[in-house]
Amino acid sequence: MEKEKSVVFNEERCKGCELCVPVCPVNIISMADDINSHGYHYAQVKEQDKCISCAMCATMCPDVVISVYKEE
Amino acid sequence: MEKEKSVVFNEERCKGCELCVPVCPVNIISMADDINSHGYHYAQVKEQDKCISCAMCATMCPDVVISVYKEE
Amino acid sequence: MKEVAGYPDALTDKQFHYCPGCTHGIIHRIVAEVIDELDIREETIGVAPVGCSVLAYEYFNVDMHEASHGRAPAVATGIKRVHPDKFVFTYQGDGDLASIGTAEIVHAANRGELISTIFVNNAIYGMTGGQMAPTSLEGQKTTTSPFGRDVREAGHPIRMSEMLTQLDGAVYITRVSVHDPQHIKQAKKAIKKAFKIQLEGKGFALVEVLSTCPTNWGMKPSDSIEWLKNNMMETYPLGDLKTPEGVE
Amino acid sequence: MKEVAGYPDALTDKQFHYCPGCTHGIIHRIVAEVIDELDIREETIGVAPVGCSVLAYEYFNVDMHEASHGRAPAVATGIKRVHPDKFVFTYQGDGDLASIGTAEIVHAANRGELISTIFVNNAIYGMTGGQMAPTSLEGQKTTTSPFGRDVREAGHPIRMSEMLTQLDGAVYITRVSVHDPQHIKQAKKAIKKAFKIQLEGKGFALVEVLSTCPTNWGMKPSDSIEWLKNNMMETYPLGDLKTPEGVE
Amino acid sequence: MNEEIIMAGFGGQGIMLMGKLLTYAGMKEDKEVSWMPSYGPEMRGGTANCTVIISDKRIPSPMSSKPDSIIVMNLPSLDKFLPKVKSGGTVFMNSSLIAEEVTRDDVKVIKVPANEMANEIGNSKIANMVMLGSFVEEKNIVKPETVKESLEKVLSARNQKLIDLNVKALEKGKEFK
Amino acid sequence: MNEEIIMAGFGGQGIMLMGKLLTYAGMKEDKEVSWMPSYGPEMRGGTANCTVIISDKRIPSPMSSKPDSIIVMNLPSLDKFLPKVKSGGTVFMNSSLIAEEVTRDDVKVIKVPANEMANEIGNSKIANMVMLGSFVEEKNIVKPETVKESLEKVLSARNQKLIDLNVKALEKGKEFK
Amino acid sequence: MGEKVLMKGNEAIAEAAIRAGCRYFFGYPITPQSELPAYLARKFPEVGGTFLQAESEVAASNMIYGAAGAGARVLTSSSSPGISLKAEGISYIAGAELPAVIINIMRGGPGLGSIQPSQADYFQATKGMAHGDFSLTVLAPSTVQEAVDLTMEAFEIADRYRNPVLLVGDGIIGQMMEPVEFKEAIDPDELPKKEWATDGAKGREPNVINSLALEPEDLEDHNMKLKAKYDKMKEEEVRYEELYTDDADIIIVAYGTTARISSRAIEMARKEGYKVGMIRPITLFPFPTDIINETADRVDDFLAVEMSTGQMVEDVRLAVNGKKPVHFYGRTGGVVPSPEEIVNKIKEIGGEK
Amino acid sequence: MGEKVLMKGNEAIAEAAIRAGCRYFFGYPITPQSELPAYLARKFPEVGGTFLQAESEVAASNMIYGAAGAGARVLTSSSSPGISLKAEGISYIAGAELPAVIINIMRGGPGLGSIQPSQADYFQATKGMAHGDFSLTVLAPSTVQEAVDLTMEAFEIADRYRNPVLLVGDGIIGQMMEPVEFKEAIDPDELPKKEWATDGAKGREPNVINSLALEPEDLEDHNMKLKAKYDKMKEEEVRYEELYTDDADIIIVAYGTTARISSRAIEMARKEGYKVGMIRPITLFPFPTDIINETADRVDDFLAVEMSTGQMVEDVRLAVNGKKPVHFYGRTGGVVPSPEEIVNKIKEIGGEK
Ligand SMILES: Cc1ncc(C[n+]2csc(CCOP(=O)(O)OP(=O)(O)O)c2C)c(N)n1
Ligand SMILES: Cc1ncc(C[n+]2csc(CCOP(=O)(O)OP(=O)(O)O)c2C)c(N)n1
Ligand code: SF4
Ligand code: SF4
Ligand code: SF4
Ligand code: SF4
Ligand code: SF4
Ligand code: SF4
Ligand SMILES: [Mg+2]
Ligand SMILES: [Mg+2]
Repeated sequence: MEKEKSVVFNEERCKGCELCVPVCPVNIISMADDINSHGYHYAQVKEQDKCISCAMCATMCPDVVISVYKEE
Repeated sequence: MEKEKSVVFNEERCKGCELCVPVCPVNIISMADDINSHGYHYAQVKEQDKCISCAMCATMCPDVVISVYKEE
Repeated sequence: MKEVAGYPDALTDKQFHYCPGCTHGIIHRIVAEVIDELDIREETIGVAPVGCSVLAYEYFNVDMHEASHGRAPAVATGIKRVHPDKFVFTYQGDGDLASIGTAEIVHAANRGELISTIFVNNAIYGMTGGQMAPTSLEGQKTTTSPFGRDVREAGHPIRMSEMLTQLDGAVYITRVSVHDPQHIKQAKKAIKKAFKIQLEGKGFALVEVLSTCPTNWGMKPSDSIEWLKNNMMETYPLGDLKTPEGVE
Repeated sequence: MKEVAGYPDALTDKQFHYCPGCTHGIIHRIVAEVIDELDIREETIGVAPVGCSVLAYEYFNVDMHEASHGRAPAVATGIKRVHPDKFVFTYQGDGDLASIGTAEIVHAANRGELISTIFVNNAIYGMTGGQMAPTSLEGQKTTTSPFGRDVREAGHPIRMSEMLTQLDGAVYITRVSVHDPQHIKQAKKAIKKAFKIQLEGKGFALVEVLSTCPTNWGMKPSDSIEWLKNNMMETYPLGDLKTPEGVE
Repeated sequence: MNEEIIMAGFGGQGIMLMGKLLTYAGMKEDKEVSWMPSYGPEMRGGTANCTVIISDKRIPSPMSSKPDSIIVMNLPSLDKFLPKVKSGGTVFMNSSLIAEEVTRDDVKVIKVPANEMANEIGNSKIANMVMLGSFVEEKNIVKPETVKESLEKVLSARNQKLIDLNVKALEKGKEFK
Repeated sequence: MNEEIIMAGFGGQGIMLMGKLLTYAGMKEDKEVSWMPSYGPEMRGGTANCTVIISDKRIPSPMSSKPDSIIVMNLPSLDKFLPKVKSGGTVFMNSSLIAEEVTRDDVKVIKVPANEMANEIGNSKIANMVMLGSFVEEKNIVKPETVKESLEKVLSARNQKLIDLNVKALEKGKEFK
Repeated sequence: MGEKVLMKGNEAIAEAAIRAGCRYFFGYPITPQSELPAYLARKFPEVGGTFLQAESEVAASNMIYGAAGAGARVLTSSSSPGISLKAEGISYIAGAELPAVIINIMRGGPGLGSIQPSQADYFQATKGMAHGDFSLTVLAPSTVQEAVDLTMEAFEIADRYRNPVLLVGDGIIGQMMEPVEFKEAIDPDELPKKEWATDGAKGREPNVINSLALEPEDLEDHNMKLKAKYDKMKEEEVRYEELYTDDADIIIVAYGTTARISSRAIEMARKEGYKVGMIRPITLFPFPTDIINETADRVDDFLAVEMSTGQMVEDVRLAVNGKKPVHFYGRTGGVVPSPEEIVNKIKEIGGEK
Repeated sequence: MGEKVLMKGNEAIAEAAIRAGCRYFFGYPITPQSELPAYLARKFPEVGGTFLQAESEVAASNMIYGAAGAGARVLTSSSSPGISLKAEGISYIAGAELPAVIINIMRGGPGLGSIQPSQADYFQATKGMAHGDFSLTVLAPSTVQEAVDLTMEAFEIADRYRNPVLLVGDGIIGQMMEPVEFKEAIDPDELPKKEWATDGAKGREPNVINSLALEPEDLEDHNMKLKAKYDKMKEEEVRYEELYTDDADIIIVAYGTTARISSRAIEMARKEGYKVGMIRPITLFPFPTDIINETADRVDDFLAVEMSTGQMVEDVRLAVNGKKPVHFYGRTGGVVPSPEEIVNKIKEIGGEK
């Protein structure tokens, strides 16, 4: 995969539950002001470079929204 | 009650299971050669005087056949 | 002369239909004696579901409710909730309580339903002609385990009483037997204790009584007594499994 | 870049219908991950009864059988007996497994049925709108216990897993939670162990997973996580309740 | 030919077996046959009975409201089934256990002291075969030979060793007709 | 008079309450009324809707296949219910969440920026009341006063303290007709 | 009659049960009837009632069996699959001749089906509920007000005949809100004592609640006694409503929700010149056979409208007995027929006007 | 066809199932069908079959649901109260369109009733077995030989239509011994593979066994698909036997045991000059409606004979559709009618001769 980002959120699947937010050790997940087509404020990471690819967020997410990638 | 006998068998209720026989400490219970109207060889005590009114037989009998009496 | 053993008031004078030597009759009698001793005959409602003891309503001289197979604890719950001041007991076989009626007994026990259960475990379905029960012993031959109970296919004999001890609402669970006069006396004591627990509002109580089925075990009554002693008591050890503090 | 967390093969790409923050989704994902890791997707038959996870057949990318409410263990038994070489699991809620399906889970466990059960305990009936479950906590308010669960009327919260440990056929019974990433990883490990026990033919295994129901608990997802941690774990302590010798 | 027989007695008197044996023999002789037990082990104890029909034609019902014969092994059975016997029919009764006399005069009565005969042969359990022997001899519906040949099929594996004894009892029964 | 209204939106937008309030007001004014929700909490998430009918005559069916009005709070609801509206009917739409234009020209469209207005009043949860205020004003089926008086009956005990806020929102809605 | 209140059908039924003097409810959750138990759970404490959530429908069914035997007015409610699980218990209740009230808020089937409105449990309700010869009294309200009135009556009928009474509705009746007024409440303590009930054999012979009869002749006698009861119901309990039957050429037979929708269709069809009337069975058992049979002498056609693939239509055919054609229009699986569809069917039957 | 053997009905059915390639049995004990499971428990080991005594009828019903979904030929058997408990599961099996064979050796009801012969589960079998729009194929043998043949066919029909098949008998059919011959045994391994079954999604899309449809329209489509299947059965699977229908004035309609007894009654009545014939339904669903309706043009009267208070008679009435009077004679509660009683009824209908 040639992803630039190390953490990718599938916005349309996100239900805005915010469970991913507190588990991020570097505190980079926030909720968007916009809503997706289901009416949810979705989660997002703006500072991708801070992500340490720990996958805590993906582990916690109940809706399989998040993919996490790591340098090999 | 003015019973003469100290142990009374209701012959018609007896099913001839013989469970009372071995529990009698003085070994006085035997099975009749005759059958009752249900076709069972019923239990009987011939030597009433040997009965010690311990009620073991009555305790064991599954068909509430036996009444036991004791001098007061 | 004083009567030292006789016919309890809490039994009608109808002759039992049980097979010769079947210990259902003993259990009936001691339940009736306890009812007499506690003087609750006119306060008692008995619930008997289907099983060899289906005709219990003809024998117990108390108000009786014939339940469907396995559901006596539910029926008894309905009755007890309507008459919380009355005494309610169920009289259930092992097929009834340990198989089809599993959910009902578990939940009555868990709710701490104020009822008392006499659980007659004869390791077989008596009434229907000798099928395997969940309580049948390993290797036991029955019409539906003709080559002996294979625990890999049918599981091990289920110890319901042990299982029920895990439930908070069950306060007294004990296992007794009726294979000789001494044990019959103990069994009666246990039943009395269980009944008192209900009368004192303490919770759900169950007395498991090991019992014989000469007919379907294919044995003479005396051999059944031996078989119970030598085989059943190993899988189902006697004794109190759970007791409330301060009872008796 | 290597994917370190992504979308399991054993899930279809259909979006879950679960409420925001409902941990059913987490449990689905880790079950799917274990299936992937054991490489049994094409050997697996899943059984989901009625409950919020009724649509599990749309999510798990394996053969699925929709069971009636409470009867998944019976359905799974039917399947497993036909395909003893396939992997069969059930995914059941607490209303399903601990209430209506009590008899079926007890007897599947007792038979040592070679199936694995994921038991999602959220202390409530999620799907039907928040009624009391037998697992609801003391004092918990639900639509059918509007003044809080009164243990004198409704009994104490039932600990099914503890009860099932009493059965010989149940070889692995454990309780886990999914309230944070660490526990989720442990939960996944437990599920893997349970699945392996089936694959190795050892017996029946059950993993109870404490789960949330933000909607019917009437809480935000994050508060539900806290409530689980602070209240449920006390009544339902985590840890292995029964393990077979020599597994892992 | 259409013969309907009801056999009855205490549980344990081998009523069912006696019926099966006769039915089997009928089948062996290429007749239409049926055997119908009173059933219901849901209730223990008491009496047992079965109905055997042997006919040249398709058998409409395996039950008989007016049997041609009854074989009764005890008193309750006589009381129960005597009123049903067809006028002109036959009553085979076990006189070892039934002291009473038959109250109808439009039926033929054959008294067989079956228990005594069985004890004589040495096994009280085969009173049923004594009765059946009498029936077969009297009624001539199936050949005694066929009945004997059928024993092997009808007795359980465990009881195969008793074939000879059974044959003896059947023979004994012949004396009563 | 027979007015059939479908109200629809996301779960959580207070659709059911809005419907009940209107129905209650109708009843208070001695009209025949019915309220029918889309039901099925067996399935979580997604959208919610209800049908309100207010009439002078006995109401045959509480469902409406051709509503006179719809009140739609989000895009999926507009998409779903727009085709059903009677020709000449009215569409009340929450323009805060629906940017799209209505594609039919045989219906009257009233756009209410309900979320914005609600936020303005200070509580995003009362967008529903803004919509209802607009509906009541435009349609004139029940008196605005009756709607306000009904609030007390329809709001749960917990929400009684919010009556004033709700009244404000209803007032606000009047501006959009 | 009190003040008018706006209530959901499910809640209104629950309130009606309380007013009928019912103080015992045993049930198991299922959509779309959940508001009914929830209401009782909230309200029973005020009147000293007992609400118990059973472990299953099977258990609930047997709990009401016990409570009814103990002499109480008792209620259970469920929806289609749950009713199927209650079947064995209901057979026992009927067999033991106990009064009890059962609610079925029907949903689409078979199997899990859906939770949407349905009338596809008609056969189950009126004929084959379970094994053996027995019938329930079956009531089918079409408005919330009627649901309330019939619920109160259900308890009376149950006591009068010592027979379980089934009230059937669907998600529309259960979920909709309509204004209702309640009759005065009955005090359960003032109901006549049930002499046959199990409440302890104090100074009397023991009472036995039972459905077993070992002797076939005894059981047949019992069956004939039950049948006599059902025959009496056929004489005395048939309830129905007529609409425009005087001048109708076509008679719609429909109950519950479909009757309401049909009444709209009738208005529409009449505007187009079709003389359509309706007979609305209120009791499904006993079924209004006689009135339908009599009406058959006057009209040209019958049309049964149901939310099923055709169940009640058989009872209509049995009633009409070949006198006139009986047509059928049904939607099923949770689909509710629209008045327009019914009008189309009427046109198909009545020809162009 | 092999050698003639003398067998009990229950055991013969079990043997027939084995020969039909059935290798899975899940059931729960109940009289009077116990010899059936007992036979399988003894014989299955020889053919590698699986016999499992379930914890209850509810569980048994769901085990066959699972096994049928997994692609197996599977059997369960019970008697009346047990069938009531299986109702919910049967609705699921029908809803999920799975083949399975169910035996009901009926006994007297309602409730616990008795264990004596009965036909009082007719309504349950043919109409209201459980919630929702569905039908079972229902077969009713009247001899042990026919029980054997129909059992083998039951598995074929079940597979052909993907529908549960119910075979009904009573204690007489189950308990009696008659000579039977068996058809050649089918090797289950040579049966066509069921592509829809759950056996692991190896190299294919996952299979799903299901009866849920969230959208009413989808569920309605599914219901219509089921209905089309039932309609096809009505075209292709109706089975019945005629006896003296050519010259009959009175036609008895009876199935199973009562048909046998009726055939004796017919012989007796004919001797007295009453021209009586019989139509014996072999399939109760689909019911032989057409032949009865046609016959109604030629004869004067119909007489339904049942061991119930009158259930099948409704289907006879529906078939006759008012053309001729339909009479009923029934015994119930375990009482078996005698030929003499039926003759009396015939005389009552036919008048003095
Ligand atoms: C629903 C239902 N299933 C099955 C039966 C048949 N049946 C009657 S009693 C019984 C079990 C009897 O065994 P148990 O409970 O152990 O009592 P026992 O006769 O051994 O005392 C069964 C299976 C029934 N009456 N009802
Ligand atoms: C026989 C039957 N009874 C009741 C229902 C209704 N019902 C569906 S799911 C459910 C319980 C859901 O609770 P749980 O099993 O805890 O699962 P959750 O939704 O909480 O995950 C109930 C009662 C049903 N579908 N079938
Ligand atoms: S992978 Fe770790 S660091 Fe990156 S966003 Fe997720 S939780 Fe934060
Ligand atoms: S946990 Fe998942 S669903 Fe929840 S907010 Fe984060 S990304 Fe969205
Ligand atoms: S009372 Fe005791 S001594 Fe007397 S007969 Fe009985 S057992 Fe024997
Ligand atoms: S124990 Fe009772 S029934 Fe048995 S032989 Fe003795 S007296 Fe008779
Ligand atoms: S069958 Fe067994 S349990 Fe039943 S009465 Fe006979 S001996 Fe007792
Ligand atoms: S209702 Fe509860 S369990 Fe069900 S999806 Fe929503 S949060 Fe999850
Ligand atoms: Mg037993
Ligand atoms: Mg739950």
